[in-house]
Amino acid sequence: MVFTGGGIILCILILSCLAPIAGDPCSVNMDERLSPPSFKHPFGTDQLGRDMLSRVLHGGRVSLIVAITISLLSMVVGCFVGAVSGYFGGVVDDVIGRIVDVFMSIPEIVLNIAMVGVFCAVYGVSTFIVIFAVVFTNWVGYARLMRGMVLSLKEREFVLCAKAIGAGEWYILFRHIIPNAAGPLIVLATLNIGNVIMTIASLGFLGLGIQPPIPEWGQILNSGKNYITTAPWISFFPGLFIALSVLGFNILGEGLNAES
Amino acid sequence: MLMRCVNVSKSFKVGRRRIEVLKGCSIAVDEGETVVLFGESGCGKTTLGRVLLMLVKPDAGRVFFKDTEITAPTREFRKSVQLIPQNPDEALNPRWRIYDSIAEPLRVHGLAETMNEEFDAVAAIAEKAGLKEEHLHRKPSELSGGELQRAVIARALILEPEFVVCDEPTSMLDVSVQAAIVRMLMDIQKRTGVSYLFITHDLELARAIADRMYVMSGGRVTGELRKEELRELSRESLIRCELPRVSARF
Amino acid sequence: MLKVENLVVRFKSRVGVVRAVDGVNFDVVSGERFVFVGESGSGKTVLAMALVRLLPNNATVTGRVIFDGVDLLKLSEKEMRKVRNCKIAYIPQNQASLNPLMKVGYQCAEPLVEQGLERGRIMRKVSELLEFFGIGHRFKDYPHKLSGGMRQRALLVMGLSREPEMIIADEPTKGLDAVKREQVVEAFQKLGRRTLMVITHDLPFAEKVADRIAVMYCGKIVEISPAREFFDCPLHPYSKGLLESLPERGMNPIKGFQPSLVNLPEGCRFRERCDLSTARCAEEPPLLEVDGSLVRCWLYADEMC
Amino acid sequence: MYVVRRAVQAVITLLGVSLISFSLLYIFPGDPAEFILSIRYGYEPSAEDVARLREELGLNRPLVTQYLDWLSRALRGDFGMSWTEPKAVMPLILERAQASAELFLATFLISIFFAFVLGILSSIYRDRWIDHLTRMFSMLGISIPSFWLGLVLIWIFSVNFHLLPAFGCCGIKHLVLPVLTWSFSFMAIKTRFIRASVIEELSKEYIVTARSKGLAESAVVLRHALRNALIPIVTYLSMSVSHLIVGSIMVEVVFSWEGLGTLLVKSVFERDFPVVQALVFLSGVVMISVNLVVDLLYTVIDPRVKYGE
Repeated sequence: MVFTGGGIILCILILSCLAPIAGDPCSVNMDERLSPPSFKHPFGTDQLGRDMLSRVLHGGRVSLIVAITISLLSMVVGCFVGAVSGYFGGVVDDVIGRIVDVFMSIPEIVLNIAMVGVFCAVYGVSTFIVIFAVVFTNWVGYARLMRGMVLSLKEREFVLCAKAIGAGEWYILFRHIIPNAAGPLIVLATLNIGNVIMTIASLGFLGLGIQPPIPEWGQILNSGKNYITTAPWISFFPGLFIALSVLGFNILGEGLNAES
Repeated sequence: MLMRCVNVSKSFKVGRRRIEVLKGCSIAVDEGETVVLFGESGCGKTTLGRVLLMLVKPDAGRVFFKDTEITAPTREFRKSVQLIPQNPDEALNPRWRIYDSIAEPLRVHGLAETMNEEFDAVAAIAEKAGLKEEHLHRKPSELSGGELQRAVIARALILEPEFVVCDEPTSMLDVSVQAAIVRMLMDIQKRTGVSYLFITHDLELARAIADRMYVMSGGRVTGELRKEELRELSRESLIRCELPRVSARF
Repeated sequence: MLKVENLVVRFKSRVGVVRAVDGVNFDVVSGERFVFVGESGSGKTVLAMALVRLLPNNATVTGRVIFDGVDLLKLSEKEMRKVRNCKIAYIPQNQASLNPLMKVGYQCAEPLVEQGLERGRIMRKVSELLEFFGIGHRFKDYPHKLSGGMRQRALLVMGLSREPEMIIADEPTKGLDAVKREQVVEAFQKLGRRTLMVITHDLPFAEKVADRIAVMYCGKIVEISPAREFFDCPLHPYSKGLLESLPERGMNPIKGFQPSLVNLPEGCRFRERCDLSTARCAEEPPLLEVDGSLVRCWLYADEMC
Repeated sequence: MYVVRRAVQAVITLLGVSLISFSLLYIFPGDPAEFILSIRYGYEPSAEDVARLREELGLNRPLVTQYLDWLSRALRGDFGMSWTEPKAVMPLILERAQASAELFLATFLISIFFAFVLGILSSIYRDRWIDHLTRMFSMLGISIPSFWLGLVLIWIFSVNFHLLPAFGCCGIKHLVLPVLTWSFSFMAIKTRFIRASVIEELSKEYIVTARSKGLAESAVVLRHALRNALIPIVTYLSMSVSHLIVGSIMVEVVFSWEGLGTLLVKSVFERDFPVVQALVFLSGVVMISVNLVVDLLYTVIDPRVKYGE
């Protein structure tokens, strides 16, 4: 399973790296608008005559880079908060616990939509806002996992032994506890990247994600929605790529989970 | 007296209730002695052991090590007292090689200057604990319970402590392994003069190794028996909960 | 009553095929208390579960397990369920073996419900049995409120309630301290003359319960002796070593480590740890009969000639 | 006691949610009054107008007073007036709620039913063809974006075969495609979780006990394993209300279903922020109450909960 999932992701990564070969995703050619897949345009063209292959591959770059950035940022924030909360316990844990509860109680995408909407109304549209909004809700999963791991790990006898030896709190946290939480963390991160790709695409599809002219899968799908009767290929290919990359990360995550 | 505690009390919060685990316990261990702390499960003997090591802070009462009161554990104190916990599967970091786990105390206290020095120290103590060199390079999951407990003991003894709390170190092990481990602990005691506080619920084992024995029940130390007195007790009266009555004389 | 012939249990694992039980032969006579003694890794629990066919799917069992003239290994799953329900009660290791969401009394009654008995009779019978073992007041409690000793007794009631022809109890004293162990011993002594097979690592417990003792080492039976003889004068060097490592018998350890099941020594499996081993031990010793006992050791071969 | 403690926690969480919903509108830089007017008029408002509106909305008061005022009104279901339509926010939401509820209920019931059936079958026949099939199916379900699946289904059933209506609301025929789309992904996640939970329980020791009693495998799975597995499953289902809400937004947008999801997206685009604020707050309220009810249910289902941790 690890190989299947990794293989799918690798293929999409390579294809995305090769995107420039497929040409400029933004060059408009009104003579060839809405032309079906052909030898010249394997994925067809959109309503402005732009080559869909190039747009989809460039979209892959954007989606993957943004998703990985978001996932890493969330991981850093979430792990720190979760580890501190679990290890030191007491009032700190209570406060953080309530904050996590609050975030768990608002469906992520609702808050994402609202935040992107409000911030864009003030600052105008930017990719940075999308990243910020998604990280704002996404760190919670990492924090919960980390807190749970730390809570169970710190009761283990090897931590007690380390204390008996005279090791310090931060030493124990960084040398004993966090490395032992790494396995589940990697699994979560893999699955999370898949989820984030989906979230970004969803936002894009609603018109609230990364904005044109930067090509992004969800946003391309959205623009193809109105041509579903005449040019279904515009929506078909970006959707296929979203599904494939999310599938890749899910299979990889499940495989890693089974291994550990 | 090497180690002693006076009137130690401790309660834990479990859910909303507070449970008094220790209700004013006093025990003492002399140099080179093996003192057994005997009691049923749940009587507070593990907690008392941890209080002596200052791994659990008592609510009331005082702990003395070599006649100085210990309020906050110093590095010196941590070097001189050690713990051998109950479950060998849990006592070693599963991601570390056995070698690293045994060397950890040296590293924490910065006692080995060079890699060679460290290796020599680890190899020496591992040999005393009955481990072969091949064991050192494996992970805990690849060793049996008895081998793991030897590694745990090696780690506890590498700093040459003066006082070790053995918290049921053999209760998870088979009898033949138990015999080997206990023999080894006794041999090391003969050579180094370390003192043990040996926590157990097995009376036969207690009888076999104790210089002195404290009996605990319901968070209190209910009696103290000398070696000779222990021998005289019949096996039946030992098992039949008659100990508290026997020890009521004290 | 129960006759086991050449029973072999293999597990497929990452390191290769492990023979957890390797050619075991024994029989249990009706009304007897037969106790298997062995340390962890000797294959005794696997053996017990193999008899009632409760092992997971990655185990393959060969040989014959003849109970009342029927080979249990050849029965269909449905017939085997009937055997488990009415004839052989397997009592698993304690602690986590009770369903946490079901009241103790109901769990004990479940096999009877399966037998299709009438409700009032079931209730009477189960409460009588619980009463008999001193936990009658726990009928309506959930398992987490019971102590380890009580749970073990509840499991015993569960086994007894269906009035089986034979009981197989797996490690009944595991994880219990001295006092609770004593309660379990009492419970077993109350059983009367039922056919009983007990698996344990606890020698003092075995001494109190057993009529006959079988010692297992690394998947093989090394000795089968009447209990009194075994504790007075064990035959196999491993049995001797095991008894001598008890605290009350001098606590002299057996040298060396138990070999891993993946690469066992050729011939006698105890050879490398044995003080009395000779060149002959490189060959697998047969199970020899000596004064009503069976022992797998070359030391006794000469006496026969 | 457990009940009281849990209820207090829920109230604290609710306060947190209200704080976030409130800040959405009031903590960003700039003047809300100016913002409202510029939306309303479409051009730069005059200073007097802004001042008048500030007075009217109470924006001159300290932030804490404003928050408490907003909260007390929100708890009574009063979220103020919409900025774009001459209506109060609450009726606007209620108008749409029924359409969403229809879709929601149909999907929830269908997918839970199939998720249980498939999850249990898959755990009983582990590593057999039905398990492989179920796992493959659920893996696809969680990976395929529902909005894309919706478009594909529209293309197949509406554009090519003209079997079913693609857009619009109400009536069984209109329900088919959205429910199908939405159930597919929702069911997939649940099936995986149910399968995993039952398998986890099947590996526990008390299952050996149950088998040793001579129970049939179906009794072992249903009476023993499933009953214990229900505890994590019910928790998961209560948490997954958020999955449902997410799905509802995407599916409603694809099929132009006049429900709350489309309302949220429309309001964001029209910058009708009181509506957005109300929807965020209400979705939080729904989640908190569902979780609270489920946690309280545990005191009935799970005998261990009552007696502390």
